[in-house]
Amino acid sequence: MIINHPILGPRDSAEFTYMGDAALLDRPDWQAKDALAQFIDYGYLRDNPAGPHQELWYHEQGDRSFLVVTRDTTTHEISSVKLANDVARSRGRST
Amino acid sequence: MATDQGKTSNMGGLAIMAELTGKTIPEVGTTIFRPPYTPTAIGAFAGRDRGTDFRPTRKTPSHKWAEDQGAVFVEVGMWLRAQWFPQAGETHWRQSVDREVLATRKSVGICDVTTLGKIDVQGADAATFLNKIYCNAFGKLAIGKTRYGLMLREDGIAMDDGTAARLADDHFVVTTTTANAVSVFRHMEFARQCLWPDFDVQLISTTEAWAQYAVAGPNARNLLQKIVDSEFDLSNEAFPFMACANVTVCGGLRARLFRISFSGELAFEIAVPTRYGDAMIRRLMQAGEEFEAVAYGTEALGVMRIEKGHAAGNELNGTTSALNLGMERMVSKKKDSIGSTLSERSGLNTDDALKLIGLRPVDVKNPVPAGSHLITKGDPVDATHDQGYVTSACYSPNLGHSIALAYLKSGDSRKGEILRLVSPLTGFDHEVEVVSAHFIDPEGERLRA
Amino acid sequence: MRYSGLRVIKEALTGHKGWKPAWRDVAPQAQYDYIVIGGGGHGLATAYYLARNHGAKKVAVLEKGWIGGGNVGRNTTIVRSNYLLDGNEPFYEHSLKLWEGLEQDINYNAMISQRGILNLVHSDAQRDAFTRRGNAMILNGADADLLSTETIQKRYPFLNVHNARFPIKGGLAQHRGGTVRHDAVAWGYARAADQLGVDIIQNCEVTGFRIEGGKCLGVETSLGYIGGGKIASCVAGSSGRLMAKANMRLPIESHVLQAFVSEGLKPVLPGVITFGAGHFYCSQSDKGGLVFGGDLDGYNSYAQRGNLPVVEDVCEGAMAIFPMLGRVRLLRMWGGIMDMSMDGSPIIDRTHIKSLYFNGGWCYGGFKATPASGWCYAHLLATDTPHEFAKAYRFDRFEKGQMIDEKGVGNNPQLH
Amino acid sequence: MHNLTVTTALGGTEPRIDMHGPITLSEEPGYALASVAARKGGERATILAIRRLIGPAAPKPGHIAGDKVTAFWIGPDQWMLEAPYDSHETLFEQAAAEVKGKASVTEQTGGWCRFDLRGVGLASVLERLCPINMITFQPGGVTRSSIDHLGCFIICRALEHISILGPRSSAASLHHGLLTAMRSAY
Repeated sequence: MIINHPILGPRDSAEFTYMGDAALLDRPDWQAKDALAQFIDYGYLRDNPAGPHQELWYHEQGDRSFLVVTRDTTTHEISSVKLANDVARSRGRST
Repeated sequence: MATDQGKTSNMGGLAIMAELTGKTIPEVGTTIFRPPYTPTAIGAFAGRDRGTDFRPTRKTPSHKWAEDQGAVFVEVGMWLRAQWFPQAGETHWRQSVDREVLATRKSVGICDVTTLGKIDVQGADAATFLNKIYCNAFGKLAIGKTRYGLMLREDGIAMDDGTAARLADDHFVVTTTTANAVSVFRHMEFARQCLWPDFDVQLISTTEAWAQYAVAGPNARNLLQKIVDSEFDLSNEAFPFMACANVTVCGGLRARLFRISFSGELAFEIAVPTRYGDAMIRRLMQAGEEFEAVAYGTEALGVMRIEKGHAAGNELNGTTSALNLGMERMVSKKKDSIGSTLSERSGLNTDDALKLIGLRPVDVKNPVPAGSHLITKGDPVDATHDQGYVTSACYSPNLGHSIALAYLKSGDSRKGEILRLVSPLTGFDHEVEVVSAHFIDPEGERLRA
Repeated sequence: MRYSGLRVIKEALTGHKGWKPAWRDVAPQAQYDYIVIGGGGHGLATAYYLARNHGAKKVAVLEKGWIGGGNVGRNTTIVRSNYLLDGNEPFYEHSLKLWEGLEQDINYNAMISQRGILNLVHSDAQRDAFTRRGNAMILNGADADLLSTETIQKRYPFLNVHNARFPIKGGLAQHRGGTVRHDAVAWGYARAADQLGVDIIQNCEVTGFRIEGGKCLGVETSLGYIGGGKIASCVAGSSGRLMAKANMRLPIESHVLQAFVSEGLKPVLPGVITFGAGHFYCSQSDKGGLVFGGDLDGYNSYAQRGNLPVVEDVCEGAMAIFPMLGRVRLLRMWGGIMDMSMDGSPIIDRTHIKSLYFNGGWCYGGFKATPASGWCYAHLLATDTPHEFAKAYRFDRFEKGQMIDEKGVGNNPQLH
Repeated sequence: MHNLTVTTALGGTEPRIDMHGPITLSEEPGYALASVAARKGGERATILAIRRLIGPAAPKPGHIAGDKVTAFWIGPDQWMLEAPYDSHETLFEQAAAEVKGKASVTEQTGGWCRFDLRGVGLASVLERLCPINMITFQPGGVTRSSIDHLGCFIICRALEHISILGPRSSAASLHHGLLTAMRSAY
């Protein structure tokens, strides 16, 4: 697979480490009333779709960016690649 | 698919299918294609990464020096580390290790700890960030101080431990275990980029940038005073236990000094730029001659940390929590940190949870081998009655018998109990006593000396 | 028809005209007591033990494709019970015992070969961990044997013991482990279940569940609606896809694992060898091909094919430990989809939907579990209580914090 | 001044040089390195500081710039500075003084070993080592990739001069890999 890095262009997937479902960006609020239930859901339940999947890839042998890659799990075709940092900000992650 | 994995029989099969279905062979089509197209030698895929070049080897800057000393090396991940340093007349590894341990506890020993992971954490939010990464508090750590930190995975299980030294308000140096250096860095980058993208924090690995040596034993200060330039005061008042500082050594070389101890002795770790690592170990050994300083390897390091009751990789085995380690009070409830919420789940906090304890043999001639299981006296020896297992074991030359660290159900309330230690795999079955994991200097007087 | 030596001779003398299909080709009935979704090894074993152990009469197995076409035909055929943790070891040991008696039980030659499995040790720390594991195995009634380097060298003279990047310093052996002919397991269970009246319906894809008032009444299929008293999902590799039709999210990700087979060789490898430090394991099939594999590709996938970096990695591992393999030619590689669970251990449990049951999350350990999985799942379906050996395989272990994490890597399915 | 002896990454006191076919492989210990990572809000100031340090503008991703002191891009808002060791042993201090708290600076000299490949036909060597497109890899180009399982920076200083920076502890493995590729290519 080739991942089209938003900064560096097409790179061999062998340079990356897969880090799981991009839902891992949405870490729950520890002070929420149902924080424990939310963390269990966050930690363990996955959509696991057969089709487009948003997932995290870490460019470990490259620029150390985390990327949010949208990839079809039935064909391995990649339709979108973004910097995870930008995606996290756009989802309103702060402290 | 038979012996040819369909490479030749496929066509015949397709022809039969065509006949049976009344179609032509092209109409039937072919099966899903599986590579390689033509049989290909495994060696062609493996390429040049074969034999001892299968994976890279990592060597510390003191490697050549250790070879000169006749060190026996051990693989720790990709690293080669000196395991012990046999001296003339020593025919069994235990003789070398016992000597290294005794000499260190009696006077001073030097050990290469370069392989520990080092991560430079800088930025205005560096302390806030470490508060998220470690389960214990880091916000108020004073500049010039070092603190032990326990890192949990998000599922509440212990991930790694190490120290974080605060060199400035916005600058920490974090150490990780040798084995987890890469995964901890990855984990911290995930936290920085994905969880807290607005924190002002920058990370860079400096594992290889510094050669680091532990100098441990009652004469550690005396030895280092000959190395560290005289304007730096190493006295207990000026540089107490858990202090850290930028210093210079040998007449002006920049260095970092940490007063931390894995052995339980009065100990320091001194770090110099890697290119001076070889020169530094030689200089340390030279300065130590008057104290009969020894070089010690990973085996003696292990013996001393077991004697002191420090957890290491065998205890942080990926299934143990802060509670199992006896560190549950370190998990701060006053702040959010990775793993703190899920560590509260009931199954991780049962009354009979495994607790880290020490073991000593009832008959001091017996070993207490790692991998053995614990059974309550009188109970049948089977899985239902399994009470725990030994994680780390060694012969303690200071106590004159074997000792071990083990996880035991409700272990903290069973001190003094005599248990059966069994290893049917190796034909071992003896009695052991449950004791504190701190075999030597439980009050920590030596390391504060 | 019972298979026997006598039968083979008789058929040989009479032109092989008396053989019957191993199982009936039937159209689905309108209603069953039990519907097992998935005609793989686990599904067929479940149906067989439902009929055999619990006297179930109206049982259907619905298979989307054909029997033997899924993971049961794509694995590397290894059976063993060398697990460490309490939740796992009794289950896998039960499975190994069932393997030992399977051929007599189902009257089918599954070519069960207890040629032994050896996990290589490369360091003292690893030996300690394997000692703990071996002891846990023995305490659970399994067999384990710690081998010295010398013994290993004598038994496997072709191993690269001393000149390797990771020299071999011993190994943990389970002599009762070995290999089983995987397709024969599917065919044998299908035939045995069929003989007890189970309907095996191929080319029948489940397209939805009929759920009313929190209770599952039956399944929509490519062959129409089929009603069932109890509906049992058993579709390893497709669990996520199937259970999504019941709006369930699972503690599972689907990943691809590649496997490889070489050209046929004369016997060179007596047993199964695993080389953990190099992510490689290997055995030799009865046909002579070396069957081997390594790590997961490491990303979610439903495509039954992997990528080249892992191929290289596995071949490097092969040569690191068996330098002689360099000139052996690789014939084929393929990928299978693994239900990777969040702690690396399986789930056999009821769901929150009444009458809907779940069996999955076998990671890459599903084949060896086949008999016990069927045995325990059938028990759960018939009695509504978990089987003693599978009582840890519950959905709620994650919320309770009772993970069964053999590798100690946490909720990272790609690392299990 | 201290009188501690320096050892190179390969463990010698003199850098090692190997020649094979048209290619020369040399160990290059004579460079100091420092990483510079912009702090939040300090991105612009960091770019300007780097320009003051190296002369030309701070390089964009995939590039190196500068003459005596050079900088190459290593990640978003991060650069590595390099300069001759003899004149810039404490390059990190110089950089820290220049960025004035707007960036985090870390000494990296000991973290990396550097090997330089010189000669005609380097592409044949590199294509055996890593997935770089040697047609588009031109002077001034930098990429980070994996060589024999080691994360390395590959810097094209000129068509006939390429530097490879790898983890110092694995210098011997990297050196062996480079030499093997040279022998394989020529």
